Amino acid sequence: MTTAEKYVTAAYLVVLAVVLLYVVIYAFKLARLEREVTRLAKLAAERRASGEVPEVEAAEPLRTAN
Amino acid sequence: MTYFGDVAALARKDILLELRSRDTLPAMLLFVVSTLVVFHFALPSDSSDLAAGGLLWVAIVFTALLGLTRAFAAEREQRLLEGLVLAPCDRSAIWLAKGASVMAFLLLAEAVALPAFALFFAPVDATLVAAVLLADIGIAAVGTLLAAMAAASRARELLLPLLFLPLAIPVIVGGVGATVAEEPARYLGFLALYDLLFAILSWASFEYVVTE
Amino acid sequence: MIVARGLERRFGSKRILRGLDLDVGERDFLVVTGPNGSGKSTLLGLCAGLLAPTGGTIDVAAERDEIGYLAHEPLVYRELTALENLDLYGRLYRVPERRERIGMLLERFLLWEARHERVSVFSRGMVQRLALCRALLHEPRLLLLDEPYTGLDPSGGTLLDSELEALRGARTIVAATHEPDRLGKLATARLDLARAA
Amino acid sequence: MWLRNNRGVALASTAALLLLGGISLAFFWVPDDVDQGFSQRIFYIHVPVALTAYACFGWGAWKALRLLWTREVRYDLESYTAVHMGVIFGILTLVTGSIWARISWGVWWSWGERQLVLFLVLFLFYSAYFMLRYSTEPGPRRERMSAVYALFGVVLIPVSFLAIRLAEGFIHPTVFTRDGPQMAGSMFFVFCVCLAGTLTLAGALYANELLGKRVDASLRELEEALA
Repeated sequence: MTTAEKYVTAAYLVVLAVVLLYVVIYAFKLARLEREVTRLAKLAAERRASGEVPEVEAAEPLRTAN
Repeated sequence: MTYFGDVAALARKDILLELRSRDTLPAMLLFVVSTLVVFHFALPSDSSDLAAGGLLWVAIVFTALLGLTRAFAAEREQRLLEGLVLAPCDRSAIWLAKGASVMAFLLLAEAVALPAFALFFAPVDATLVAAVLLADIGIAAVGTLLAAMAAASRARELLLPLLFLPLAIPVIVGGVGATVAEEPARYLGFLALYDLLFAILSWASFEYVVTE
Repeated sequence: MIVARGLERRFGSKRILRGLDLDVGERDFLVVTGPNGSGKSTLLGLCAGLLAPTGGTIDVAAERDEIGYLAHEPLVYRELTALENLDLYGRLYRVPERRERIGMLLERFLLWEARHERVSVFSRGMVQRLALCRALLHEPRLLLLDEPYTGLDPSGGTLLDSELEALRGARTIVAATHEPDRLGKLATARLDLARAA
Repeated sequence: MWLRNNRGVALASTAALLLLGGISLAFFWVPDDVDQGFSQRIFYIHVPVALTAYACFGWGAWKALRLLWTREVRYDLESYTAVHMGVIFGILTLVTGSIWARISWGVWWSWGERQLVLFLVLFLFYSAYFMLRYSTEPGPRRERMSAVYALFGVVLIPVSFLAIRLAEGFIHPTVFTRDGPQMAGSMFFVFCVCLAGTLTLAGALYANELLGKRVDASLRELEEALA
């Protein structure tokens, strides 16, 4: 491999690396979201067990949703 | 003409406040002269007048920044901006008045800085004065809008330079170009273009920054 | 005058108002009560147009120059005199016969003697009286008062009592207070945010 | 219908196909550039990435404009996400551009390279955008200030570009230009494939990131409803 070839390959690899880095960061984020969903699901289950039906405001549109 | 009546009333208030408290303008004057003196020691003795011309622009931009961080000081302390926003006048009048007072302070600072520059470093010609005037318009227009943004944030004084400096780079380019280039006309034209674009943009968007 | 449906306002993740329905008719006198943090000031800010709702709707049938807002802060410049402050706002609100109107208000609120003094040397009660002048300056159709008795001495309080008595029935007034006794006798409607929440 | 519900999947797979194809073509098919030889092949990643970054900033500004127009809150998140993607692609532009400068001129940084300098300015500008967001309370005021700042960005791009061109007049003359002979047809084709690839990649990342941010916000709502 010539020097030029090395550098060109490196440039393409950098792009790949950044995309992969993004995937890693996103994986962490997903893990966090998963933990929160589990926690909230547990909370909802406890509520139901204690007989208190949570007032889920289905009609209320989420501020960020489409 | 009520629009300009509002602007005049608001600008008069800013000048009056400065005359009473005297905390922005003296600071700007002292700062700009100190900066020039610091530059004398920062420049190696064999460096050209051109380098000094570049540093003059650095001094102007940072002095403007000093004035801009104080621009909404009176309004910020007691959420007075809300009082002005509630008034039935066009919100852009608040921007125009504040920009005019910022520019007035900046002009006064430069009225000291340019003779000092001529004394310490290199002669000042008409082109440089024209470039400074044009740059002031752009700096005051953009800076006032950003100062209003920074005043609404938690970081305040810290945030304004970060918001402002990337937008000031074209002003520096135009100013330094007009100072050192052989043909300054196109740099002056560029400064005028910058003023026009960003003044319109800031004028139109100020309302969104101060209201919800 | 004011119609709100499902009004909600949050600050960051903190929800201050939630699902509030409100109807304030022309010339009503609404007294809003509730503990600190229950959203009294937020509601007034929403009525004044300073804040935007983050949910629901609010319609206020008054232009900006028809609203007088006595905020938690006095909204006057400390380094200007009483006269200069009112003159500035008088110009911005395009008050007809500005000087006469300002003079009258300053006299009524016992500030005429101090008109050439800077607000920074005023006592708390004087500042509040000046803030009242500011809010009443343009004879607003809708008057929003946030804790109007704060800082007022007994004589200032009496002044405000008689002023409100006079305006009652002629203007729409929304007043927020955490001590409802004083305003209670004037009220034509009440809203308790502690219960509404 | 399937496409609408799985926009992210569709975008991601298209991006993968286009990029794989484009990169293979760039390495093994396209002929060497007459002047720059093999090293010119970096062009097929550097320039599409840069153009994609502009597209993201433009998209963010468009969403910002929509926010100011309609006051619809969802545009705030969309604008923010687009700028976020723009910054990622901007950093990639800086890195690949720096590598190109190293191959061509033996230095990692050249002030004579307009696009590189412009991206440095934009990087500073959009970093300040993030600072603005982080130091302001979430709410309508922040949404509007961010939108105004994002709009300033798209005006700053051409103005800065012009400024950088003008600055070359006095900072130092342009020695190197890449405006060589006209691109051959095959080169242009590969360039287009790569550009389509990076654009769809940005679209896929944008869709994903937006989805994540929305789920995050919805979870917070849910938490509040349950608490």
